[in-house]
Amino acid sequence: MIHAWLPAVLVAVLFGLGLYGVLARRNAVLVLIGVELMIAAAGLLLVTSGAVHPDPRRAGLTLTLFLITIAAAEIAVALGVVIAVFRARGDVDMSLATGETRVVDATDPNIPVMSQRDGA
Amino acid sequence: MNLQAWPVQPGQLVVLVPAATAVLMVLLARRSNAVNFAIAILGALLGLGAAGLLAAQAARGPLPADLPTIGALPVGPGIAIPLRLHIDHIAVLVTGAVAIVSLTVQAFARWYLFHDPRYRQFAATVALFTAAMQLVVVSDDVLLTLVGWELMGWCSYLLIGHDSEREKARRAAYKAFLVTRFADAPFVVGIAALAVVAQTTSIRAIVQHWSALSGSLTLTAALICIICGVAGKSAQVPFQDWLPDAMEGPTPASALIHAATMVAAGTIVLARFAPLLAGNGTARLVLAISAGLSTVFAAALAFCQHDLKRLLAWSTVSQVGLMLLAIAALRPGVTPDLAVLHLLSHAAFKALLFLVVGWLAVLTGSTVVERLSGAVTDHPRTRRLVAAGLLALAGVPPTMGFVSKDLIVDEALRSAADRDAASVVAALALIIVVPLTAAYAMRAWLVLTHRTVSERYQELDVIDDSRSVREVGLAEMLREAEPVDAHGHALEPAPAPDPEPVDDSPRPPIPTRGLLWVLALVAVFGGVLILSPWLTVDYLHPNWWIVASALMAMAAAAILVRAMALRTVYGDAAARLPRYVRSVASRGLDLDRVYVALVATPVLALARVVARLDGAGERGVAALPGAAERFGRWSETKHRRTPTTGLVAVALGVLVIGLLGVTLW
Amino acid sequence: MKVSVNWLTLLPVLVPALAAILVLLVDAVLPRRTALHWWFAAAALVGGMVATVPAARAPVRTLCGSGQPCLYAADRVTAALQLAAFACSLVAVLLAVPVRRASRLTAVEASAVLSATAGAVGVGAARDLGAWLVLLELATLPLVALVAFRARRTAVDGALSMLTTALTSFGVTAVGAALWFSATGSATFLGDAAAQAMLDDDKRRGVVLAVLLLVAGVAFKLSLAPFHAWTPEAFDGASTPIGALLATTSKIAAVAALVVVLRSASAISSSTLYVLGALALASMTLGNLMALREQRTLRFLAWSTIAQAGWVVLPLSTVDRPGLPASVAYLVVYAVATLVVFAVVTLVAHADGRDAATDLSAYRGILRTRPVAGLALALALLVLAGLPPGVVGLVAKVAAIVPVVHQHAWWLAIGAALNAMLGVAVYLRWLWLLWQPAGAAQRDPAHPVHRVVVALGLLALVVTSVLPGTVLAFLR
Amino acid sequence: MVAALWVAGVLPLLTAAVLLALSRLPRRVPETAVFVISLASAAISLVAAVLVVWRRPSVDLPWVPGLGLRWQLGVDGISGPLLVLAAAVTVLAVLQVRTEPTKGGSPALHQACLAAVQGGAALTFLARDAVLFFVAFEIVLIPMWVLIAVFGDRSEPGRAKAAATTFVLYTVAGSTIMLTGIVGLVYAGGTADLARLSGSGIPAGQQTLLAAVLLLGLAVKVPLWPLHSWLPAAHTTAPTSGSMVLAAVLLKMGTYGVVRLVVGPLHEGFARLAPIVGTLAVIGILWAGLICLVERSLKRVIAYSSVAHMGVVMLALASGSALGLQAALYGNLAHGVISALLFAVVGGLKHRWHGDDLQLARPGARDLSPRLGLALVLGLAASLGVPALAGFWAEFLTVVAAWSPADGRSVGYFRVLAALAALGAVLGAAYALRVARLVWAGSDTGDAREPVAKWPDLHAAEWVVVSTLALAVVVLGVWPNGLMQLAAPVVRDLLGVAR
Repeated sequence: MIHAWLPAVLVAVLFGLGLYGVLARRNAVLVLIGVELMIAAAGLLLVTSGAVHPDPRRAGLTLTLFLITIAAAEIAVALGVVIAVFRARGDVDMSLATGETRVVDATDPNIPVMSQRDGA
Repeated sequence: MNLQAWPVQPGQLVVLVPAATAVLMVLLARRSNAVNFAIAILGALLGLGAAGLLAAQAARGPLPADLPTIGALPVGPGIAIPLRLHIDHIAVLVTGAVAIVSLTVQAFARWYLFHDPRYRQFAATVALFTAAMQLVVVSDDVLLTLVGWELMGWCSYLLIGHDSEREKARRAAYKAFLVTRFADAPFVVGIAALAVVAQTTSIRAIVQHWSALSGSLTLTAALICIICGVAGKSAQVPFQDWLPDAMEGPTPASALIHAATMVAAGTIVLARFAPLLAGNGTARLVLAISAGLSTVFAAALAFCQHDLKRLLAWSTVSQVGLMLLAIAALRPGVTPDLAVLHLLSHAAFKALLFLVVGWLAVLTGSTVVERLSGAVTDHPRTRRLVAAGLLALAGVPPTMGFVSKDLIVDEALRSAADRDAASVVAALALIIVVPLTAAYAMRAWLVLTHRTVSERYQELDVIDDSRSVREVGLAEMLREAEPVDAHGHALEPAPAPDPEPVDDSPRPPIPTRGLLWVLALVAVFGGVLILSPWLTVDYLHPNWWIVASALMAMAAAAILVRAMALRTVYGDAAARLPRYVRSVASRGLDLDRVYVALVATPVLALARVVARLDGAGERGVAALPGAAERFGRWSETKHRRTPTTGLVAVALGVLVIGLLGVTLW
Repeated sequence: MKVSVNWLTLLPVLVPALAAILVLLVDAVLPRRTALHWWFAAAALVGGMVATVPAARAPVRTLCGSGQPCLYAADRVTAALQLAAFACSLVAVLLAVPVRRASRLTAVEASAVLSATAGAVGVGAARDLGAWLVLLELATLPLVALVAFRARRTAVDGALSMLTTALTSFGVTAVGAALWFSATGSATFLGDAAAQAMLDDDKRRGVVLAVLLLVAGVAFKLSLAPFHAWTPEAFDGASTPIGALLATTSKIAAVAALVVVLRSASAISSSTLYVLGALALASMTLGNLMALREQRTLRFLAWSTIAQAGWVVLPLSTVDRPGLPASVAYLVVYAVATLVVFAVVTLVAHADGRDAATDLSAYRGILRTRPVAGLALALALLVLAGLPPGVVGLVAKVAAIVPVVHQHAWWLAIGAALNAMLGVAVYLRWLWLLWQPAGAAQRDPAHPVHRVVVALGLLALVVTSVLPGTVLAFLR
Repeated sequence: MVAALWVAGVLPLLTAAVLLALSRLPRRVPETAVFVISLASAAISLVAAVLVVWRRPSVDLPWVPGLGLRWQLGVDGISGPLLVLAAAVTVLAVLQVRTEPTKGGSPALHQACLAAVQGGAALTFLARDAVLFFVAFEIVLIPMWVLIAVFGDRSEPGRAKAAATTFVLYTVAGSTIMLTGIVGLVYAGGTADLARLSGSGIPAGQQTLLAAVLLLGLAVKVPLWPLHSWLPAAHTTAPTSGSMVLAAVLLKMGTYGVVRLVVGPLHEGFARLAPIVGTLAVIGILWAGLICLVERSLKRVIAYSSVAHMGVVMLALASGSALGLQAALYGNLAHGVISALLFAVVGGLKHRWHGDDLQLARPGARDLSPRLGLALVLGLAASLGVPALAGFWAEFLTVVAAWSPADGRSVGYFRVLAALAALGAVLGAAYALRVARLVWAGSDTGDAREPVAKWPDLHAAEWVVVSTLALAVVVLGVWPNGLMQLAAPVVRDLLGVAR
């Protein structure tokens, strides 16, 4: 892989960015974007390797397509879940523990109390 | 009667019969005392019969030397445990003595413990005790010896603790067992060491094997270990202190323990190992020092005892010391028959003395000097028995005590002349102890036969009455008063002289007294045994100088004691000694406290420390679930249940795994 | 390039997949027939099981290119996993039948279950990187949806947690797959590509890293520590039948995927695989310790799952040959026992209300109030703890330890032994409650389907405990 | 005869299952029926055990082919007596349950647990397959746990459960470690057959490792100091029948395992570890003996005395000679009978006293209930090694064996151990007599005794239990040859092959 160092660096940077995004973001949608970055890194690596390993079945490219498809399906499910979450609790903050609700304004009586457990 | 053809030989019977008696009594324990007594006495008689058969067998010809018991233990290569019996002439004599003493004790106990609710247990224990002692006597296997040895320890525990309502009895029993058991630890190690090298537990084989290695250090150590155990059982220095305390047991038990069984067992065991001892000066020296110290020390203490039963106890220590000295002074090639002879004589007179003192104690209610003072005078039936016993104890010719003791002294001095260290020690001790023995025997006699002070005052009263004039008032004269004589004494026809006072004080039934008389006769005339071919004793060449000087010393001691006893309240010569000396001596020089301070307290302290450590360990183990739970709780706080923490963990995991994988490779 | 296709061989994957579509179609035609969908799903799963039978008898393969190795291969071990996946899904479906829910979602749920099963069944047989990835995700994503469908507050929280972890793991898996491809030059798990690459110093690290990233990705599904954090949330959130699915079918899929990777990577030295051992120990320890204090039933089960996953992976940490079957054996036993526990929980939850089932103390005295369910629960817990009378659990633990000891990995063995102790402590906690005197609460009769499932589960546990060979037959 | 084998091993387990099912029935099953069933089962399996020991049938069936796990059952001179002991003690324990009203659960459950324990123990002793041995080894745990936790002493809430759980956890940890050892042993030896394992020449280094792992695991069950701390709590809280079974059956399994798995197959490895084992054993003897001198709870004293006695057994094993092995086997069995007797008696006392604190002054048992007193004092005497009772032979032979250890062991060191063990016997006497002094003779100091209400003396079933055990103690003490002859060929095989 003598000629592939540049893509390799790019892959590492992308993966790192994705991981960072996953870790640093509290909004679920942004986390999803982080995951997409990681998958993109994988795709890039596949494409690069596909170019390096000539293969009658074009495995690298095929796999990249696979990845993109899966990613799309994932995002579909994920957005569905995120919407469900938003419906259920009004935000998609990932730093809230199970059953916990963000306190927007402590003096607002309309907002449910913190740490309210879901009964079921 | 062809004894050889019997399926069970008399040699086995002497052990089996008492053991079976004990078992029967335990099984029938719910039956009445009378039934129990019948079994006990029958068993004891049968036991005596078995011993008699043995003697008959021995008299007729060669003994069946080697008898099986439960068969050899199949414990594999390297060591043989044949578990066989060996009967020699010593065994024949001692089994007889044990059987007689046991019979007497059983008979006496029925009278002595007539109202005791635990009589049945007592009788059963005595039977078991007898069996154990007989086993030690006839055993040819260290393991069997140990069986009898430990069993006696256990029975002594039961007997001493018979009156277990009393804290003192409980303590005495506990102490007796523990002290002897403590001494048994080296004993066990010692016989193990001997048996391991000889690759067998047969005593004769062991002796044979080790005789070739007489100088070996292992042998010396093993013998010293055995001596240690013997010192424990026989209450020799430094283990002597349990024995006087053991007087908490009923008197028949004391008679059994002291006379023919437990304390004498040490002599038998050492006699078995005598060939090894004879060749080993170091071990003999240790034995001589222990026994010599014991015999002198105990005799001195015996003199000071306030309680006559304890006097007898200390005298036992002293007398057993004598027997052991006889073994310590053995020269190679000489049999230990002298020690056995003294064992026999001691068995007779000590059993007699204990039982008679027990009898007197029943009459007077106690065994302290104050109560017993003059008891023999009051109860003349006991007079001759006491006299026979004490004479034999003191070793006055021609009693058996004299014969055996004098021969020991003779032998020891002869050996000492050869500059044998152990014999020198033994001889020194013997020289001191002979007059001391006479002294305490004399003291006991004087106390017992003392005419008590009250009797003297009574006599004085009679004399005074004749002179005193009674005041008679007028009023009395006017009333219908009794006619009086000129002195004012009642004018009565002289009262008919009192009928000869009938001694209706309690006394053992006639057969029992008969047995006591048998013991007394043996104590007095048993000396003739030296003529028997069964004992190889050199009695033909006594050193008359020694005999004479010993007698002189004894006489001097007796006279001194008589002088001391003059004008004392209870006829007690020891009263002349300073009070604190007597009180300390009565407490056995307070060695008990030393034991407690040196052994019991540290061990208990250690035990507490260990218990605390163990408790901490157990609590630690028990706390582990709690700790795990705490960890779980702590860890729960780290699991914030948020998706983010989960992701952080995932990321960390990926990184760590990646690093590990790449580096580990 | 011509690829031969034997559709019969592919049936185990095709049946549930097609059934998943069919359910949706049927729903479109006959809407709101809740029970029908579930029964249909059950029938499809039974059909899938039947289709698996040939593979269980003899190894089958298909999708073979000319001169190329086959891309679909199932041997006895794979078939066992497939059968187990079907069975677990079937039980989960049966458990779900009586549960009341929004009827509009039933078809989707049934479809999701079927597709997740299809993924779980397929992933073990896939030898091709792409198919492997697709099927793995197929086994995962429907489950996330299923958790979310309950639409309660805890459920969506659990779903969110699971979703983000799943996605991240997928990212990691994707990168791992890419690395695998770039290092070995092969897009399949076949042949000796990995072994070849190991010979090359340059590629060796790539291969090792690829395998480890793949493992890490799958470890999420197995909920091995430290990829476990979603598990309690998801279990607590999901409805109990779905929880059963998460705890069993999903795990089976993960192990199947792992087996595929590790088989092809057997050239990797054992020391690298010890990473798996470390993961196993960490999971066991963490799971057990956390379960020790957990009071909520479903979270307890989640932690128990985490701990058990450690045991599942333990034999895999050796490159020893019996490692794979032992792991599968343990997994199967675990799945049976866990299903029984979930069945009992579902039974209680359905009869007495979910609140009555989600606290451990609710099971006080169940041995008296519901003897059959109580006995089943007790036996299942004992199997999980690995103590007789749950002999089969014990035998499975033996099987799991055997390869470890054969590798002389004593530290692993001792660690596992200590964890066996911890595990016993965990399950005894619950077991203890079963003996306690019960509260006076009114007990409603359980649904007949639940009762039948529980009774069958008890029967299965008893039979397998008496004859553990029946479950562990493929160990040879 | 093969049927007898199955009856001895499996019938109790089936009985346990039936009783368990009965206890779950909605209608209460009459207590007498439960009793009759369990007694019949125990008695039948006892008869079967005797038959098995007499005729020596054997069975070999595959069970889990994947693991090579087989139903390989049979007995020899070592396991036979233990098998009979387990069955006999269970019969007595079943009787014992009848005398003490069951608290905490149904009698059916109680009896089921006893039966299951017996079944597990019987299988342990019958197993000729190392892995089957392990499986059987584990069977007893849960029933014992239930016995202690459910039927245990309720005086302190939570204590019974804690003790039971500690017991199970300790034992599970030990046995799982043992499992790793067994697996390693089977792998190294190439066979799981216990009889053939001892002939498989495993290299010395590996032997040491395997022996260490196995001993570590088995030491918990034996128990060997310092892994004994589960024992006192378990014994103290267990019901009387549980204590009896625990002492007479469960503890035997540990030493049996050591003999079977370590002493036989790993001769050289064991020789290398013997000094450590011996040291721990002797520390255990002294340690437990010291604790017994100050311990307040009577049941705990008896429990600790078990630790001391097992220390003696382990020391004998460590010596490695045929004599040592015989002594250990005999001691093992003797301890089983003696401690069962003591626990039966002490359980009765505790029941009558409503507690077992030794510090409280109490009138002597010998007067109040003579039979109980006799049994107690007999048990204590046997425990301290009075001759003609079961405990004596092992104690003395152990000292002899330790004095002359087998080849490969440091003679000097073992002699020190032997001497210390002899000293330990003194401690044994001290604590046994301490108990005798306080309990048997009575600890009240008042000479003028208040008339105390008599306790009920031993009656009916209780008396049968106690007198049977007492008889066994005496018979074992008077006639040790029988058992030793039974074991002798096996001992020679175990040691001879490896030599």
